[in-house]
Amino acid sequence: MAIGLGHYLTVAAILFTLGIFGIFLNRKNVIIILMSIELMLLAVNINLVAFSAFLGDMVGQVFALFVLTVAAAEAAIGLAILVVFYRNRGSIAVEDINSMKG
Amino acid sequence: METAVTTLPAFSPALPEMLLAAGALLLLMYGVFRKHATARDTAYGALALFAIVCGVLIGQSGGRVTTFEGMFVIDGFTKYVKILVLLAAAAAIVMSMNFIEREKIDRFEFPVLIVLATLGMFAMVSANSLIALYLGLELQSLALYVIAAFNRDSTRSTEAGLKYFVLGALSSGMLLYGASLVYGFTGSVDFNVIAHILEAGANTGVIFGLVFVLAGLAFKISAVPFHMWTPDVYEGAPTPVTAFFAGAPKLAAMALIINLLYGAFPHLLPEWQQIIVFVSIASMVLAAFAAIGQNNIKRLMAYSSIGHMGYALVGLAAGTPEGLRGVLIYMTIYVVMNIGVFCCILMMRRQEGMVESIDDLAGLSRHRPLLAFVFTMLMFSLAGIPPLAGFFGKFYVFMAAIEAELYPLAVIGVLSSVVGAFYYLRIVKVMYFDEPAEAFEPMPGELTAMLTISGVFTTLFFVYPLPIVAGAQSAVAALMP
Amino acid sequence: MTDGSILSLITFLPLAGALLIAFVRGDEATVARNVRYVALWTTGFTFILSLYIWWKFDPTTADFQFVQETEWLGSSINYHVGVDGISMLFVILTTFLMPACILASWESIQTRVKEYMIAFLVLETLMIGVFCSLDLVQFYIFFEGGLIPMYLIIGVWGGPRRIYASFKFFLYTLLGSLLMLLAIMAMYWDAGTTDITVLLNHDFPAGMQTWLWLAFFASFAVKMPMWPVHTWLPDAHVEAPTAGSVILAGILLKMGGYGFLRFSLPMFPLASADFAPLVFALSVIAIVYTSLVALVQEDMKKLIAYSSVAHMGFVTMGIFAANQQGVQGSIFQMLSHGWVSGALFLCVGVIYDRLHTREIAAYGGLVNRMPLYAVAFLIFTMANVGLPGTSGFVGEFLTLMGTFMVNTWVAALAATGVILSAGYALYLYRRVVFGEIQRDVLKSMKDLNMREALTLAPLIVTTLFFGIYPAPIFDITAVSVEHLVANYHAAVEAHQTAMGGGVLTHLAGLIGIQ
Amino acid sequence: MIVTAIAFYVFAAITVAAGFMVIAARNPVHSVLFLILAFFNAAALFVLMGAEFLALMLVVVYVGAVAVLFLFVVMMLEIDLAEMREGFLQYLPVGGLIGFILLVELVLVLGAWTFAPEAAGVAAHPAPDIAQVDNTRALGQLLYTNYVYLFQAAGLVLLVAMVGAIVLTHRENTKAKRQNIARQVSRRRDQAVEIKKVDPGQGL
Amino acid sequence: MFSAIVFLPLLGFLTAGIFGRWLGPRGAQIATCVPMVIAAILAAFAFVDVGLQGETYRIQVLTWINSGAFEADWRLRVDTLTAVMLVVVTWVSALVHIYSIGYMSHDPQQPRFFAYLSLFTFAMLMLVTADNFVQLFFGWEGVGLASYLLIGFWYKKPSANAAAIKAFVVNRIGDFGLILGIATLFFTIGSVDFDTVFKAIPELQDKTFLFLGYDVPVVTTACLLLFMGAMGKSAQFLLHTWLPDAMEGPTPVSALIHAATMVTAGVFLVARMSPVFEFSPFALTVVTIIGAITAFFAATVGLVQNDIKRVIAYSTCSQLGYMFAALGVGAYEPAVFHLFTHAFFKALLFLGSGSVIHAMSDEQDMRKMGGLFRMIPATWLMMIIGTLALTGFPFTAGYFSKDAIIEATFAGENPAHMFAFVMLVVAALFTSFYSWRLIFLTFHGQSRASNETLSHVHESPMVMMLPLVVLAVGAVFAGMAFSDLFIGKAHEAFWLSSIFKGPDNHVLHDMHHIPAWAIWAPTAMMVIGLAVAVLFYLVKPELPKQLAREQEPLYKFLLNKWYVDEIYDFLFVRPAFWVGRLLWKQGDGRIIDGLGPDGVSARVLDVTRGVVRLQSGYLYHYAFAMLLGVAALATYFMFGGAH
Repeated sequence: MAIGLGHYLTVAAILFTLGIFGIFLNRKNVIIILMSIELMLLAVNINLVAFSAFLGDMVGQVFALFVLTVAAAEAAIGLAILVVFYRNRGSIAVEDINSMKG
Repeated sequence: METAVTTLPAFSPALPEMLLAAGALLLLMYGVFRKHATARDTAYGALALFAIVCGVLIGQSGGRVTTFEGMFVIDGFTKYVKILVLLAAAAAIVMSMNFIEREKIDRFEFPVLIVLATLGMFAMVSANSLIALYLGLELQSLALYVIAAFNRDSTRSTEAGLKYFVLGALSSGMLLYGASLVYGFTGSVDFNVIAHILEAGANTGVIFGLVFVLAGLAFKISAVPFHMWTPDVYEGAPTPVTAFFAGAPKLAAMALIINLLYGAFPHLLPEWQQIIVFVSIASMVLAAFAAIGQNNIKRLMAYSSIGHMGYALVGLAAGTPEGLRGVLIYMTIYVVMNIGVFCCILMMRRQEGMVESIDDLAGLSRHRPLLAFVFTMLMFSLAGIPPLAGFFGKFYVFMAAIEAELYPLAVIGVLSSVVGAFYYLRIVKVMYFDEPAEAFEPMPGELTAMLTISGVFTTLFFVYPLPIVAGAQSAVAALMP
Repeated sequence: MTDGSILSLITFLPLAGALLIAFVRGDEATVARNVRYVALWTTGFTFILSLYIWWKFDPTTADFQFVQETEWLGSSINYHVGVDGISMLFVILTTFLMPACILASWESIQTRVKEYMIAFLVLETLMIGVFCSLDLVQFYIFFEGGLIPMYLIIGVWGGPRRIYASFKFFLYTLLGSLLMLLAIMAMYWDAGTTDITVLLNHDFPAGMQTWLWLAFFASFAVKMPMWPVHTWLPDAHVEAPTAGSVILAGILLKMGGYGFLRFSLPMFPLASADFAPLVFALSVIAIVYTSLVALVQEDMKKLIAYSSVAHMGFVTMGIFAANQQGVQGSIFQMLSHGWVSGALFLCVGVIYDRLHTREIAAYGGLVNRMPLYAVAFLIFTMANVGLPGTSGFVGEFLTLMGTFMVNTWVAALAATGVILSAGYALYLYRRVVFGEIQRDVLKSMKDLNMREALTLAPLIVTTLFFGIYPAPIFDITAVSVEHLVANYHAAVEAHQTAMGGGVLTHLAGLIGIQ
Repeated sequence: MIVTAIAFYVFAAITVAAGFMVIAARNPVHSVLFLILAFFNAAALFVLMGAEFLALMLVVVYVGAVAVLFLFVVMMLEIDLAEMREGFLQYLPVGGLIGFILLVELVLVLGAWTFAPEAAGVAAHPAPDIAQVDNTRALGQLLYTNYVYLFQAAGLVLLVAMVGAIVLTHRENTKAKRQNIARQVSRRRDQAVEIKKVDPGQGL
Repeated sequence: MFSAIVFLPLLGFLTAGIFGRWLGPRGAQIATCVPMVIAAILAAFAFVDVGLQGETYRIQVLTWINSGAFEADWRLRVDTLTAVMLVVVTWVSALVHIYSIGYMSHDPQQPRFFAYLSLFTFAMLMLVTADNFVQLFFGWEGVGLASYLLIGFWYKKPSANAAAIKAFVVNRIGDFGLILGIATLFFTIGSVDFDTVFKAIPELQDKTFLFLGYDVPVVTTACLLLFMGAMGKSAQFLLHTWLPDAMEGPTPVSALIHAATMVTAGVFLVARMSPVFEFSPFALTVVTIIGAITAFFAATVGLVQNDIKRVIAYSTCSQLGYMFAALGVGAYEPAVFHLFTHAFFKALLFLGSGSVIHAMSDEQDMRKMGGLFRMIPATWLMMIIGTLALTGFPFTAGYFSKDAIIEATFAGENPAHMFAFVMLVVAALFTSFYSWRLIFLTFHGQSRASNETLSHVHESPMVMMLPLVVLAVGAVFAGMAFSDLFIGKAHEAFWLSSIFKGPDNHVLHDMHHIPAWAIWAPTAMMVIGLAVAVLFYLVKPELPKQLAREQEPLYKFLLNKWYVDEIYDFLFVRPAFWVGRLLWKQGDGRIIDGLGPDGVSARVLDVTRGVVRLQSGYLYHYAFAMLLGVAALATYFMFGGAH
């Protein structure tokens, strides 16, 4: 039983879905959301690397590398915003991020 | 194979971008190393930088040039959009100058971040590969996340930043996932190669990829159903930031969508046309209805911008050169009107601070007849009433839709614009028909100047519309010969 | 036809006046006074200037005259103006009514005089533009642009329910015209141009005509207004200031009729023929229905507004009778209704200025204190009723004649409007003017002052003059209408031969008897 | 081959399970730890696919920096752990259904992946033979030459992240004690000392 | 000359109307009466010129409505028929003008009154000189306007205002028919010019056209529609209701408009249209029937009325019925003749009654009069003369004309002629009765007026009596003097082509050859009527009351004018208001606005509320929306979206 591209892609798809779940099923904590985003990006990376491997093309890996970079930057910004929000609001519960609506 | 033989890529097409990057770094340096650098200092620097870049842009020939292994492209279209982006970004900086001083968030980084975001937008506009697309987008987005939360001592501002960030990250996740699918199913990230490969037809994988990519991009232009962040972020972010959000990034994202669809997926037009039509209708309709319920003018403008993106997409949906021309004209007019409107919103300041409720405009026509007049013209223009500029935007996109025989889209479009006219009218009503409320503070000179320019453009566009029409026409010619 | 730019001059002269007004400075009273005079002079001068085109007009040709064309939007959408026998008189009507409007607002408007006059002058430019435009897009812009000043006029200087009325007016008309805009675009793609002179000779495919016709109908029917999309009119009229009502009834409503004549009939003859029964039905309903409604109104302006709807019913009916009498009658009816209903609103305005109510029950016995007013009001009431000798008769009668040739049912039912109009108009007159003075406030009412008399006098003269000697108007419209009618029938018949009869046989058969 | 397969299934299973626990764990600290676990296993999967450098990066950058950052923030913000995870299941049916549908669709579509014949030979930069050029070198060669534009862009992204993080969180700390040498030096006795006369038995 | 006749009154109207407030009452009187008298004198010359010399004139004045085939000019047409009308109109009008100087002497608004009178005269002259249908319609409506203004002259009286509106609106109902009639002729012939139409009619005799979905003969339809107009103007049964109410106007007005001239316009119209009606026996039959019914109906109502003017008004109505009956049997000349004589004696009666009212300080109820003949003998005499003429006392004017009509109906050949004969004879009986009843109640017996009123009773001034005398002369001698000309041997030479008669129409000849009993029947009726009146009101004054009690339903029925007004009120007026209100509140308000603008905007707001609620502010909802969007699009493309 050879491990084909499909396997990797399936893993990535599951991770991606989990990431999305993490964003909208999560009721309490924004950090979990940030982590879910990381999961999604991880899924993307698995995808890219898998395609890269099976296409025999380096571009996918380059792409994945940039995704990693950006994901790190994103995490930094995200956490920074989270921190300032926490300073103002005293909470990072998702339920509490609703001072604006309508 | 030890030494990879590569020739140095041509850098000159990217001169504006390099200038922007260098300029941003310089400004940053200036701010860091000079004690008590104010935002006004760097703002002037940024404006000067924009002027230079704009000059360079104008100097560039309109011909299509690609460089960096085809990842970066310039042509008449990118030139047109970039100039507009610069304009919108410059306007945002001008608007911010007085504001951030008064709101006590005077940090020199603000203009620098706008410059960096602008750089991101330039990269988006010129992107010709999925990776370039993604990096440009992220460069822009990260800067925007930060400036949304720029008023870090305000709950609303930080909440706006947080929401924008979380959803933005989700959307770029989707976009990336789509990009990975496109890459996997076509074997390339280069738009031209993708287009070439798809000539033979596409399987569902590519279409899925396209759906995800478009979802991610639709988020950036806040098209329904990826619009949910818009009202909250617009409301929460500092007003000049909102003004910036409503203009330049939309423009860049729209250009990116156009680039992507016409660069990489021209052969999937029947497929993406359906997506665009759906998104366009949803945007127009939802915005029209939701805006009626608003009482915060920034929120209202958020829905307004959602609607306007819907209308602009009508032109895109047509899938014809006329449609693209319509989109460009629409976006141009939209950006200028938007500048004017946000100037008006910025002058809603009383002794105790900024006010944002529509009711605060009551009887404006008594205190400040000229201002009220311009505001009114802008509102009618946004509603698309002739002979104001906004009408021509709608005119060109609907014209294209009719040509493409998208009659239901056009009819729904005009119906929703009637509903939409209601909330613009309501603002006019408050200004003219209601009993005067307390007067506003006097207006800073630079805002007056910008408002005047925007007002004159909006009101008198009909007198000599040819330059813009012709400009858009030639820009489109670069994309769809 | 060397007078190339005269139409542009007339069109944009009021705009220049508006600009001038914008720069008037000083304390409030001085500004108000100066602004009034500037507006009056501007409109007056525009009127005199517009007489020049009447004087120079060549009535022997159906071609457009005083034509001017300049590039504008590109893609063969140009700035193109010109008038023919159908549109010329509407230009004159507009310029003619404007000074009266300014005069009528002389004292009744005391707040924001400057803005008011600017709005009116801008409106005048837009209205004249509508009638001069020879390009569809340009036409649309003028047509629709009028909404803005009118919205403000109703909303800022209107009555207590002005907000409701102004919104209703705006959105209603906007909805109709946007559909027309789509049709204009479709026409552009079919014909490759929006030049009206070209489109008049362009044959649109029969199937397409149906849709185009419906879209245009949506716009014009609302504007006219035809039953059942008329309900904005009473509201708008009631709330608008006097001069606003005058313009609304006098000119804005005519745009619908003008549109039918300029576009629907000549450009979509087949669809027009197909839909004529629909128009007839709506017209007849409008005449009977709104006349009955007018009968029970308690507000003077509302009553006149409803009567306007009824009169417009005659117009639409006449237009779609598509024969010389019907069309010429319609044009005449529109013109006549322009000054008659305008004058009626002025009459209401006169007493509204004194008592600040439009409720009929608040008046009564005015003739005791205001004999001159009673006479003027009587003349216009009678013109409204369609008494021969007043201009109101000529159009109404001709449209009935024209329609009778096409459909006797329609003509017969419409003729009941003759009875009903007498009913509501005289009933109104009786309640307002006749009787004893019951209320003390009425005892101190003053008769028309010099300004009011001066406002109404030209209208009285016009009403009577064209009632007795309408030839000048018929001379001008004759050739153009002949041309229009001939083309229309040619197109319908050609189609009929091609299709071998069908739906239209019946209609054409009726015309054939003639 | 079977070893690869086993390795794949083990790593893949742990990745997915860890991923699930990230969003399902009650304690956010646990979530972060599960995230780290997921990263490790993903890195292993990368290795399986021959992307060694990326695997390394994942461990170094993600586990070493990002995840720790998360952990740091989680600890710093002292989130009340008691009231986590209420109402989690409330929206699960609808949300789960939609997510599941999407997942199924994705899997179906991805499962149908074929090597598009047109795609053959379009690879812009074919992966070199691992025997001659190792993965890291191959990437490096590309990154600093052909992809210099992207590399610079990525640099700017990081710059923005840095500026942004500083702008948002950095504060002039007014409570922090700092030396002012000039002031210290010029300090005189009368500024520092106040002499009070204290009566015996009275106290101050 | 003819232009002068027509336009002199207009001049008077304009002078008095525009400059009235400066001229004052005396000035206005002069400004209107002088042109009127001149016009009257000129009309006499015209009568000689046209009527006796046989000239016919058509005088172009101005172009009017000119649209394609539709050509209607202002043009005066003067032939014998017109000339007769000119005389009637100008003379009666002049006399009424003069009479009014006295009658209206206490009224503060004299300029207005005289202006209206002149306006009316002008319009009436335009009507009778019309050369095409449209001008006819102008005059037709013009007299309607003048009538409206004059009925409502005392605008402070609500009843006067109501009557004025009623007159106008009911007339408009007739005009509705008239317009359609004109339209029918224009439709089929393509012209509204009299001569053209008349020439074309013979060829249309058997033509039909589609009218209201039915295939109907052209000529009959046109005739019936035109006749509808005539019915309105001439107050024929069903459209008569306005005439009695019109008595709210000043009495000279009643004399001029509602007795002598305007109401006869219908008769004139049918006579003028004789070239058309002659080709439609059916229409003529209808005319006969309506005329006969009106004559009978109005007479019955006249029997019991108590208002002096109303009695005369019903009498007018009834006499108009006579005229139509005659027209219907093709006896146009007797009809016009009766019109001519009737103008004199009915104007006389009205002006006489005006004199009475004047004397009685504006009291009109006969029950409050009585025994006046001693106090105002001259008026009494005039009234007697008028009554004699009306009842057809031998050798008075009415005797010639009215009896000629009754004879003509007997001799006529249409299916309804005997019906008409019977009705008219009965009506003659009634006429005699109510006329004498009027005289007796007013002038004889015990006075029932208050002493205060009686103390003011006085004979009218000369300026009022003079016209009465002139009219009395006419009432006595007009019949004798003109009967030969109008209906006698000279009639063909007199009328020439102004009245057209078909080849089978011998009625004027035949009427001289009817049985003697038929000839004497009306006279006998007159005598019986007189006798009964004498019995009821002079000999046994309690008898009428007793009879009224015994026949209460019938009495009430007649007193309430057959309840026609009430029926109309119930059938038309109230429903019109009711429907109007319904359409306004329910139709416009609830349905059109409710489903249209208001309903839509309410729905829009509902939707808005929903949409706004979607924007919950929660991140997970926003994310969910995005997911939903992607999932939906993906699913769409998964299943057939891609073609």
